[in-house]
Formats: sequence, structure tokens, C-alpha cells
Amino acid sequence: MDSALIPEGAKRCSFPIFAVGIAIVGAVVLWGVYAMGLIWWKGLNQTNMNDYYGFALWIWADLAVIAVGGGAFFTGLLKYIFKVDELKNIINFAVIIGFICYSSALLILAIDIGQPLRGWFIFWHANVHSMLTEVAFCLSCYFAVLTIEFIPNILENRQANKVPFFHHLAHNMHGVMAVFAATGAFLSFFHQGSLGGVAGVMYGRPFAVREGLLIWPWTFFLFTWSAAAFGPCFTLLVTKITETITGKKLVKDNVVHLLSKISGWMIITYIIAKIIDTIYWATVTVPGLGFNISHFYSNNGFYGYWILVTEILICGVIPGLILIMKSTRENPTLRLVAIVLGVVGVCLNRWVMVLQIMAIPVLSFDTWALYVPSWQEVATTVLPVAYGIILIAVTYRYLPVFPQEKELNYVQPATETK
Amino acid sequence: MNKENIKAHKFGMVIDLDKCTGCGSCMVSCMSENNVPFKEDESNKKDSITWMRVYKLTNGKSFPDTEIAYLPRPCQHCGGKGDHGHSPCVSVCPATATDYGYDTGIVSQIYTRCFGCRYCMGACPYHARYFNWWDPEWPEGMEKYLSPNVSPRMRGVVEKCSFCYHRFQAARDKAYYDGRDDIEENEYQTACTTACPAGAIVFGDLNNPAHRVHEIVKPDPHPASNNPNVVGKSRNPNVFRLLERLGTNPKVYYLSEREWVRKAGDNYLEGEWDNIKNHHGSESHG
Amino acid sequence: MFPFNFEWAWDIAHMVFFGGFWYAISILGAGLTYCILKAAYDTFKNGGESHH
Amino acid sequence: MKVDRRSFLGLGLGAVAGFSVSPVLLKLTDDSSIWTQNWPWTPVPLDGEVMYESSVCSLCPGSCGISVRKIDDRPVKIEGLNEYPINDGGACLHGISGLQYLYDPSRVKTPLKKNGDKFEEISWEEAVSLVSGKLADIRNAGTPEKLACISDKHQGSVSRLFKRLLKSFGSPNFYTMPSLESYLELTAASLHGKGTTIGFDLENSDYILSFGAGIIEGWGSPVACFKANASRKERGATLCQIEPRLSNTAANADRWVPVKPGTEADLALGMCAVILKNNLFNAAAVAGFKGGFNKLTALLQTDYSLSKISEITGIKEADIEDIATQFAKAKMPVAVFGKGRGDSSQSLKELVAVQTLNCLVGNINKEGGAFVQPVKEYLEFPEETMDDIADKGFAQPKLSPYVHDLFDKVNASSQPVVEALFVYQSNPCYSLHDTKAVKQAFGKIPFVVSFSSFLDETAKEADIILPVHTFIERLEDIPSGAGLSKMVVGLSKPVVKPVFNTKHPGDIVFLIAKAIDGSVAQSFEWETFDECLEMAAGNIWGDLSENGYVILSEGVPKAPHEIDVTFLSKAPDSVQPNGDGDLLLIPIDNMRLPSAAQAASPFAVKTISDEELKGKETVVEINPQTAKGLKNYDRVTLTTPLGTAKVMIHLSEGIMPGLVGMAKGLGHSFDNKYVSNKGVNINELIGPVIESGSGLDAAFGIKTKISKA
Repeated sequence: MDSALIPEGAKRCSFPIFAVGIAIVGAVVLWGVYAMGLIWWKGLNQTNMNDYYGFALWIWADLAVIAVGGGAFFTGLLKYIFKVDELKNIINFAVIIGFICYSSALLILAIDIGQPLRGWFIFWHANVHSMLTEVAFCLSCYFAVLTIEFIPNILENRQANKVPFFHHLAHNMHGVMAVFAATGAFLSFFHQGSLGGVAGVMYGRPFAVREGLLIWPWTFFLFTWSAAAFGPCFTLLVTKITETITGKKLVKDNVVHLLSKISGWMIITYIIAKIIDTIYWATVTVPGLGFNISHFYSNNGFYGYWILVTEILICGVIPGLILIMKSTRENPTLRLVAIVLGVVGVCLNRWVMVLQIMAIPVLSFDTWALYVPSWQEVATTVLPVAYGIILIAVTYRYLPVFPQEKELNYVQPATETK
Repeated sequence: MNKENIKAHKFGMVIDLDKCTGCGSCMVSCMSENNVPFKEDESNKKDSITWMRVYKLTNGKSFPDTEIAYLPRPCQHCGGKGDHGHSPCVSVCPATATDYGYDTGIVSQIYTRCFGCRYCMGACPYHARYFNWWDPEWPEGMEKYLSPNVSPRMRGVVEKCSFCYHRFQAARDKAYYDGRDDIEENEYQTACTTACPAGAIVFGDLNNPAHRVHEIVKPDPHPASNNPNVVGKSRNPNVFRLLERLGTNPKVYYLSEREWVRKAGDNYLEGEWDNIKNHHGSESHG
Repeated sequence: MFPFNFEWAWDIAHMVFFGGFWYAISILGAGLTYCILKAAYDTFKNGGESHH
Repeated sequence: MKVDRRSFLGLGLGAVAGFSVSPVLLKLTDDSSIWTQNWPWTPVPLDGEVMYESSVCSLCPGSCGISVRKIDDRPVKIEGLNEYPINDGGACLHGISGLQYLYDPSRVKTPLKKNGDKFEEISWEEAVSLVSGKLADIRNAGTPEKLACISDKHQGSVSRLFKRLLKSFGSPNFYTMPSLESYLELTAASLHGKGTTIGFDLENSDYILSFGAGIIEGWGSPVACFKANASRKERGATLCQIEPRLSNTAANADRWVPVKPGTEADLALGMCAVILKNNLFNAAAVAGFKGGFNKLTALLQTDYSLSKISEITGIKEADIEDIATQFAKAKMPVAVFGKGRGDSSQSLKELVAVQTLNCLVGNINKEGGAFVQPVKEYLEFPEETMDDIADKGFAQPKLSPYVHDLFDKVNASSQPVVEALFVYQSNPCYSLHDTKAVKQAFGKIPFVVSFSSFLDETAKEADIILPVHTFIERLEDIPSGAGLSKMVVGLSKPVVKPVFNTKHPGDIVFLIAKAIDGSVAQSFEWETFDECLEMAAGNIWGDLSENGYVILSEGVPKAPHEIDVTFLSKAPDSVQPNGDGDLLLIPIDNMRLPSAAQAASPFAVKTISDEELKGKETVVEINPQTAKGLKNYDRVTLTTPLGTAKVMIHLSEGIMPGLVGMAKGLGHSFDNKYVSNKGVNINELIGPVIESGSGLDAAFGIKTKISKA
């Protein structure tokens, strides 16, 4: 019934099946929206946050989605600035994922603040010394960029494209996309970084504070780098999931291998920097403030060295190595493992840089503060995921997201073409 | 930003922890002075708004050698690294809703400007900042006792001790009215200071050698030899500041003759304390 | 955000920060405007035909 | 043109674009944020002219001078009054919270009459006629002595008026709740003769030996004690605290000596023995001892030997000897008694034993010592007019010496020994031991009239409630200085118009008396309480109304004193706790938690530690050794002979093993969600233990068991 909207020559499931799928996920969205309404109506007392946990689950989710959404700007950077042309076959999808991540991030921020109706003060009364101000500005600007990058793809919809103006608009936007991509990269560098800065500048919090370059603590650069490194992992992961669900091959292996390879080297370089940073912090910064790092990983019911090991070794070094070595990289299973570990790793890093900071006592007579999110927090955190699934489903169904789809699925659908 | 203005005040306090009895007068005086709300259950101290909170410290020894001390904790009104006014909270507030008064050294909070991002709370190691998770509510009629000097806060914003800034304004206005160009020491005293039955709190201008707080603290105007971030360290061996090594440079000092209490003021590595306790307070290796 | 907000100061921090910001904004604005105008132009040039 | 899908789409997009560039959005955004800055449900206090009025706080016996800041006619802040002889500027948290009592949700807003188990509002006329009618019946029945009255104290004009009402009515049954003052007078009566009382010169003493007196827990006149304690540093005075638990006082003291609960009396006598044995006593002072001093000496040497006392009290012999010696050798030593706040049950043996220490070292009426002098009476009332009924009834013996056994008597007898009971400024149904029994007694008394500002536990048991002004709504003379070296009377003034339809207790007494008519009415010929007070205060009224206070006595009393040790020489036994548990439950007095007539304010409750109250549950304090593997905030069931309570536990190294410490002042049950239904009232778990020889309720705790809930 909606065949008129489906890209020419593309095979899609029947509309009823599609509708049912959307309905199921839609229910989750409604749950999240209900929780969101509660929070806006009754206030943040609906959460389990408290004066020790001013930053909690949401801020973690926020940082996490932005980190994994980093695939968009990095892929864009490679495609449009460094002219890595193969990536044109995945850039659309990268942009869509980025769009989902960043729109979610903005939504979460709108829920998280105590006075949503005053949220715009962050722009209007901006304090340029605050990392959060930098985040807000760059985040929203970059979201605009993503929207701009997304528009041409939308206009390529079979019906929309019939409108000459839209057709030309899409065409022209492709033409100058490099300019947008460059701006996007610039903005991303700063907001990814300043998100890291948010933690790094908290010199009242020995676990978070880092020395740095000029006004930027090392976490600034580590966050940008990690987003660029693990973002593509997420893009590849979501592509893999989409391929599995649709039972179609959507992106050629050479593209996947290339992106994996780049991601791999980024991860390795990042994790080396991260290890150096950790060692310097643990042996110089923190002792100078009177702490042993053991203080941060003991005397509590949850946080132990395991989290440090998991983040850096298991979810950093290992995926990095897998992805830089041709043999392992081109083994689908190992690659998948690496990609998953990578995504987990970057999310874990953001968790540590938000929630563990809040948990650790700084005053010698204070105690660890652990917290469990309320269902409202969980629901509003699940919301973006559900919303993302729906948006991907819709865009995949109606837009020519994967340029190689037709070619790959023309002769013998859903088989590897080596 | 008249940082270098010599006439600038630097209000601060010193609290004698040997006199403090943990009676709670300062907490309540603060609450009623500043229209602090209360709710049905205040036993979860992690969401209980107490601008002035009295911590209970123990020396960790077992019966009968155990000891207790009480430590009142208002906002520390940090001067920030090098005492340049970039307090941990002020420097992070994205909307300029909290600001550093270079003429008073007081860290302000503008409730109508705050949009509740709570970054300042994360940045404050003293947990001196409190969020209004709920709408403030008073039993019927009780709102009649609210003071017009401090506006009640709406839900969704951060609040904290202001060193009773409205009392400073009142004193300053009076001085201006009387044609004096400055206020007297006793004209501006915080609600906790005046209430303390033990007289444990001394408040005044750390820049004014004639003020008692200055006499007791004897702040060192120069950066600490081993940590340029630390300014205003006390020259009194029994006086210390909380987490001084972080370089937050609080304007609230504490006084105690008990070594274990002074040690509890900061964090030390194995053996560090023994090396430095003799030449006083909390040295930093930063 | 604007020089008429009272937080505004003509110091280096503001110039750098908002310099960057307004620069980015204007690039995006300019880019978009160009695309739209060009698209409109093309549309009429080809007499509303989407193929060329 | 025909609107096809394409142009429709275009129009739609155009509309959206147009709207988003229009100023509408900006305006809306701006307005909405301004709205959040002026939410109608967030109060905006009215501004006005600032005024300060000085008065006196009567929330506790401390009776501090207060300064009330007002905006026009609205009081907005209570602060300590500078230069007031008791507190000179300082204030305690309860006084500062005073305004919260004014608007307390549990205020009684108008006279109430019990109807079934509910109260209904009635007019003052009806209320007074109901009361006077009932009283008239009692009188006509020729049994006026069956009218009883409980007040917080016997000093002060209002209490005097109640007493006067009873006498002219024909009843001797006027009772006061236990208080530090009452214990000071009992001790003085036993050692120094009736009508005298004791004050301690804490601010000048150089060695304070405190037998559990919570000098910074709210003992005596709290703020004055805080100041005296704080000045120790400068004065170089030593505080030695003898107490089973590391209270704030113990923590603040120079020396803390943990003692087995209930053995304080023996310790004091043991120290007396040491002082006598080592000739550390003041010979001149001891020469004047009466009442069998030699007998006492002999007794001390035999029954109170170091080894024995060390075993009983759990304190090393060396420590006992050392402390006794330090005490005796100090220039201005003083031994202080009255466990906790000093207002709950005490053993006379302990009080007298401690005071005997003072007598032995001869610091009675010396600077820095214990001041013994007659109770200063500053009020003069004309003789009551007594008719035959009055004379006959008043001649009857008092039903019982103390308030707690009054209720025992009521419960014991089948027909009412008390026909009508007045309760003023006290809350026996909450603050006496074994509250269940007390409530039962209230049930058996046919007619109970409560003169209370709040619908508290006792008011709830009353048949009629005559609501009185709170302390900042009324004029009253406030005698103060409990336990202090100076005696002061302050004048509490109405700083705010009565918020509800309440009256001054004095005026209510007049109304009732006048309604009873006859000789009773003749004893009350004043129009208003103000007029009455002015008359009664007589010669000091001028200064009192002028300065707001009058100092009745200050400095070392010149008055001669006698010392009579008869009570001790009769070798009284020490009291033993009831019950059979393996642990001992003891009450904890804490400055932040009032335990007597006045409940805590919302502000005060907010300051209570989460080591005492968590959510709605009491947290008890026990030593880790006693805890046997229990963790902080584990739930346990406390069982005593009187009942059980579910509580949480807090492990503390500051309490002697074998003890369970429970905060006093929790577990209120009236209508104020910020204060009530939080934790358990320890008085429901502890029953009275009557001390032989004194008849006092001397229960210092009760045996208890704990089991994991």
C-alpha cells in the first residue's frame, strides 16, 4: 500500500508486518514519553537523583549517545575532507545514526534540567568559561549540521524527489556538503572535547580532575579522540544489526573493512593516550592531592579495579588490536566482537566519568554514595533507543540509505558477495 | 572585576571545633533566616536542604577511646585556584547563575537565573549546594513567618549559603545612609554566627587585620611555597581549611587543638601527616 | 550571546568563543541560503523538469 | 489553482517556516521563563517596616531572652537577646524555631469538647460553663480535694494561680512534672533543709565533675551552660564527664569516664570514701555536718571500699582515686548531678551522694562551687478566701507525693479518687514512664481539662481543651536559671496578636473561678491577668516591665546553710532496673530533640541525625561488640517487660557494650506530619522504678532483648 514511497527496485517487508513492528517499539516510546511527562509535570523528584548525584543516569546516556554518535562527524570528515570515497556507501547511515544520537542527547538534556523552560538561558546568559556552555552551543549547532546532512537523503525519497525544487536542493546540498562536513567536524571536535572537559575541569573532584593544555584538560582531547575512534564501531554495529534484521547485505565488505581499520587505529592510538593519562593521573595528579587511587576503587559495594580493567584492557586494547590486524579484522565474528567491545568500552568510560565521580567521597569524613535510578529515569533513557529504532526502520524503508543495496541484493539476495 | 581593589572585603569565618557542641543552633538559625523549606521526611541527608550542615566526625578508635567532634559546614565561598575568584562552582555554571563577588569574596546564587543543570553541585567537593527537588511548601499560615530579605526558591533550582548577603547589603546601606564609607565588624554578622550559643563561630573580613577572624586565622597572603594554587593558608598551627590541597581556597577556616580533627580536614598519603603536622595544618604536594 | 547581554564583556574569552560560534553559524547560513537559491534558480531554468 | 499534494506540501512547509521566523516563538519562550520565575504557588513574603521586640522564651526552663524581628506585625525571626543575664545573645535551635510553634498544624484553634472519640468545637462561654459546672458539682458533693492539677512547675504566676484556684476550691492536689528544678529542691531539702535550692557556679568552677549531667545536651538552662562550657578553654577549667555513653558532653569533656548505668550513686559515695580516707575533705565544712556523719563515715569505709566500687561501677580503682583526688584538690571544684537534661527520673541517693561530694570539699556557697540558698519568691498574692468546704478539703492529705504515683493510685482504686484533673503546660501521657498506664489513668478520671496550645498526646485524652496562647502571644513572668548560679525572672511579652481563638491561661483561671462563684470567685478579684501580675509582682514590677528582667540573686550567696546527711546515713539501696533481658535500654537526651512538654519543631526535626531517626523508624545505638554481626540500619525488635518496638540499629563505639541507647523525644502521635509518627516514644518501653526511701521514680533504663526482625 505504501509501495509508492519505497525506493525503486528495493525489496521491503509488507506494510502490515512493518506496522506491527513499529507498533511494538512505539509502545516503548509511549512508556518513555509518559515518564518524560511525569518528570516535566512533577519535577525531578521523580528521579532517584539527590544532592550527591546531581549528575546521574541521564548525563551518562547523554555522553554515551554523543560518543557513539561521533561516527557521523568522523565518517563525514573522512569522506568529504580526506576524500575517502568508499565511505559514501555508509555516510548516509552514519548521518542518520548521528542524527538520532544527537536529537536524543538534546531531548535528554531538556528532561534533565530542573527548569526546562529556562533552558535557553544557557545560550542567552552564556558563561563562556563553562565547558557546559561550549557543549550546549556546539551540540546544537552540530545538530543543525546533521539535519542539513540528513535533508538531501530525505529529499531523495521517490515522491519528494519528483518535486523539481527538492530534487535540485538535494543535488546542490550534496554539492557543498564538504563545507557543512568541515563545519560539523570543527563543532564536533569542540563539543566532544568539552564534554570531556566537563569532568576534567572539576578540580574539586580528584577522580575527575586532569591537568591539560591551556584551558583544556586532557579529558577534552581524550573524549574527542575516543568519540572518533568508537563512533565508527557503533555505525558498523548498527549496520550489522540492520543487515541481520533485514536479512540483506547492505554495505560491501571493503567499505566495512576500511572503516573498521580506521576505527582500529584510532582506538589503539586513543587507548595508548588513555593509558598514559591514567598512569600520570594515578601517580602524579592524585597523590599530589593526598589520595591513593585505591581510594577510588575500594570500600564500596560496586566500584572496583574491575571497572578500570574492563574499560581500558578488555574494551579498549583488545578491540583495537582485533581491528588493526587484517586477519582478525576481516573475520566477521571477531570483528563483531571487537565492535561490540568497543561500543561497550566507550559507554563504560562515559559512565566512569559521570557516575563514579559522584559516588566517591572527597571529604575525609564523607562516605561513598551509590544510587539506583528510578523507573522514570530508566524509561526516559530507553526512550531514545526505541525512537532510534523507529527512525531507522522508517528511513531504511522509504529512503535510499544504502547506495549499494540494489547491487548487493539484485542477483542473489542476503548472501556474502566476495 | 576590580580584583586588585585594595578596599575590597574578603569575608570569611573561623569555627572553633573544640567549642562546637553540635547543638544545631547554626543550622536552624540559617534555615529561619533564609526561608529554607522543610518536608515530611528529612532523614535522608542527601536530599535535605541544609545550607549549614553539621557533620559528625569520629576518630575511628574503639570504645572507650573513641572521640567525637562536630564540624559545621556552610558554603566555603571558595576563591578558587590562586584565589582568583574561579571557584569550582562559579567557573562551571553555564548560565552565570552563580557569581564571585570580587568586592566581598562571596559566592552568590541567582535563583531566577539558575535553570537547574546541577553542574555546580557536581563540581563542589563540600556538598554545600542543594537542589530544590520539590516545590517548597509551608503548612497553612506558616508562610507568614517568611522573611522578605531572602526570596523563597522555586522547584528546580540550586541554592546554598550566601553568608547572609542580605545582612551585608543592609549594613552597607546603613553605612551609606550614615555617610560612612565602610561598615563596622559587628554590623555584618551571619545568622549562624550570632546564633551560636557557644560562640564557636567568628565572622569578619579576612582582609582587615583589625577583625577577630583575621587575628585568629592570620592568613598568609602569598601562595603556598609548594602549591601555587593555595593562597591564604593560615599561619596559626591549629587552624586548617577543608580540602585545602585541592586549591579551592575556602574562606571558612576551622580551629582545633585536637590533632585527629585537624587531620580529618584533608586527605593525606601514608605518613604524610606525620611529616607536616608539626609545621602545621595541611601542606600540599600539588 | 549578544553584546547587549549584560554578561557580555569584550574580553578575549568572549571574542574567541562567540567568534567561533558566529563564524560557524554564518557558514551554515550562507551554505543553506546558497543551496536554496541555487535550487530555485535551477528549478526555473529547467522549467520545472527534475531531469537535466 | 488546484491544491494538489505538491503545492499543499509547499504551503505547509511555508507556513512552518513563516511561523518559526515570526517573533511569536521568541515571545512565548521569554514569557514562559518569566512565568517560572514567578510561580504563583511559590510564596513571596511581603516587605514592610522592620522592628525588633525583646521578650523571654519559655519553651524550656532555660528561659532565655529573645529578640523577635518583625516586618510590620509579622514576626519573621527569633534570635537571642544581647546582654540578657542568662544567654547574652546566644539562642538554642528550639527558641529560634519558635515561630513554627505559632503556626503549628497541631495548634488547638478554639475550645474543644470530646464527643465520643472525636472533638467538637465549642464557644469559650460553653467551655467555661462546662468546666465550672462540673467543678461546682464536685464541690457540692463535699469532695473538693478530688480536683487535681498538673503543671510544669510550681513557680511563676500562672502556676501560682492554678495552685490558688485549687486551694480556694479546697484541694491540696497540685502536682508538678519532674524537672531539674524539682530535683534540685528535693536534694536541697534532704541535705540543706526545706525551701532551699541548689545552683552550680559552672562559669567559674575550675573542675567540673559531672555525673551524667548533659551540660551541652540541654541540662538546666541550655544556652547558659553552652557558654559556661565554651569558656572552659580560656579559663583552663576541666570537665570530667561520668557517663556510660559518649554523649556530646562526654565528647567535649577533657575526660570521659564510662560508668555502668545506675551505679553513679555508688561511685559518688566511693569518691566520698576516698576523700575521707585520704584526708582530702574540708575539715571546717565537715565539722558542721549533722544527721549522723560518723555513721555515714563508717558506712562509707565498710561498704564503699575502692575495690568494691571499682567492681560495681566498672571503673579502675586508680581512676576513681585519681578523679576523687583531682576533684578534692581543685581550687574551685563542683560536682554536678541530674542525668541527661536532669528532667527525667532520678535517684535521690545519687543526687544527694553527688551533692555530698560538694559538701565534703567545702565548696558550698564558695565561688565556682554549689550555691545553696532559699528559693527566691518574688510574687505576693493576698490570702485566699476559704469557706468551710475549702478548709475541709484543703486539710485533706495530698493523694500522693509525686505525679507518677498519683496515676498509680488512680489506676489502683475502683472508684474515682480524682473526679476532675487540670493539665497545664505538661504532657504526662507522653513524657512519663509507662505511658500506657498513664493513659489508662486518664481514662479512669471522669473529667479532664487540658490547658494546651497543641493537640498533644495528653490533650487528646482530655474531655475539654481550653487552648492557651503560645509563649510569644502572651504576657508572663518567667522565673529562670535552672541549675545556674544566678536566679533571674524575665518578662515574656505578646509580640504577635493571638493567631487563633485562644486565651491567656491566667485569664481562663479567672473565668472559671468567677463562674464557680462564692468564696472561690472572691479569691480572684482581678479583671485581667496583666492587672493580677502587676499586683503580684509588686515591688519588682517596675524593673521587670522596664528592663524585661530582674536578677533575684547573683554571685555567692551570703545565706548560711546546714548540711544534714541523715538520708545517706540510713544506707539507702541503689535502684535496680526492671526486666530480665541481657541488654539494658537507656534513654539518650540530645539537644536537638526536646523530650518534655514541647515537641520538636519541623526545623529541629530536620537537624536530627540519621543515626537516631531514619524515615519513620527510630535508630538505636549499640556497640559493635553487642551487635553480634548486625550491620548499620539492620532492623531489630526490642522487647522490654512493657512491650516491643521495631527499630533500626546504628553501630557506635561511643556506647558501652551491653547497652542499647535510644533517643528521647521521638514517637509523637499528634497531627503534624513534619514531627509526628516518627520513631518510638521510649517512655512506652520503660516503666517506673520506685526508689525506696524517696518514693521517686528512679528508673534509669530497663532490661531488654533484641532479636533480628
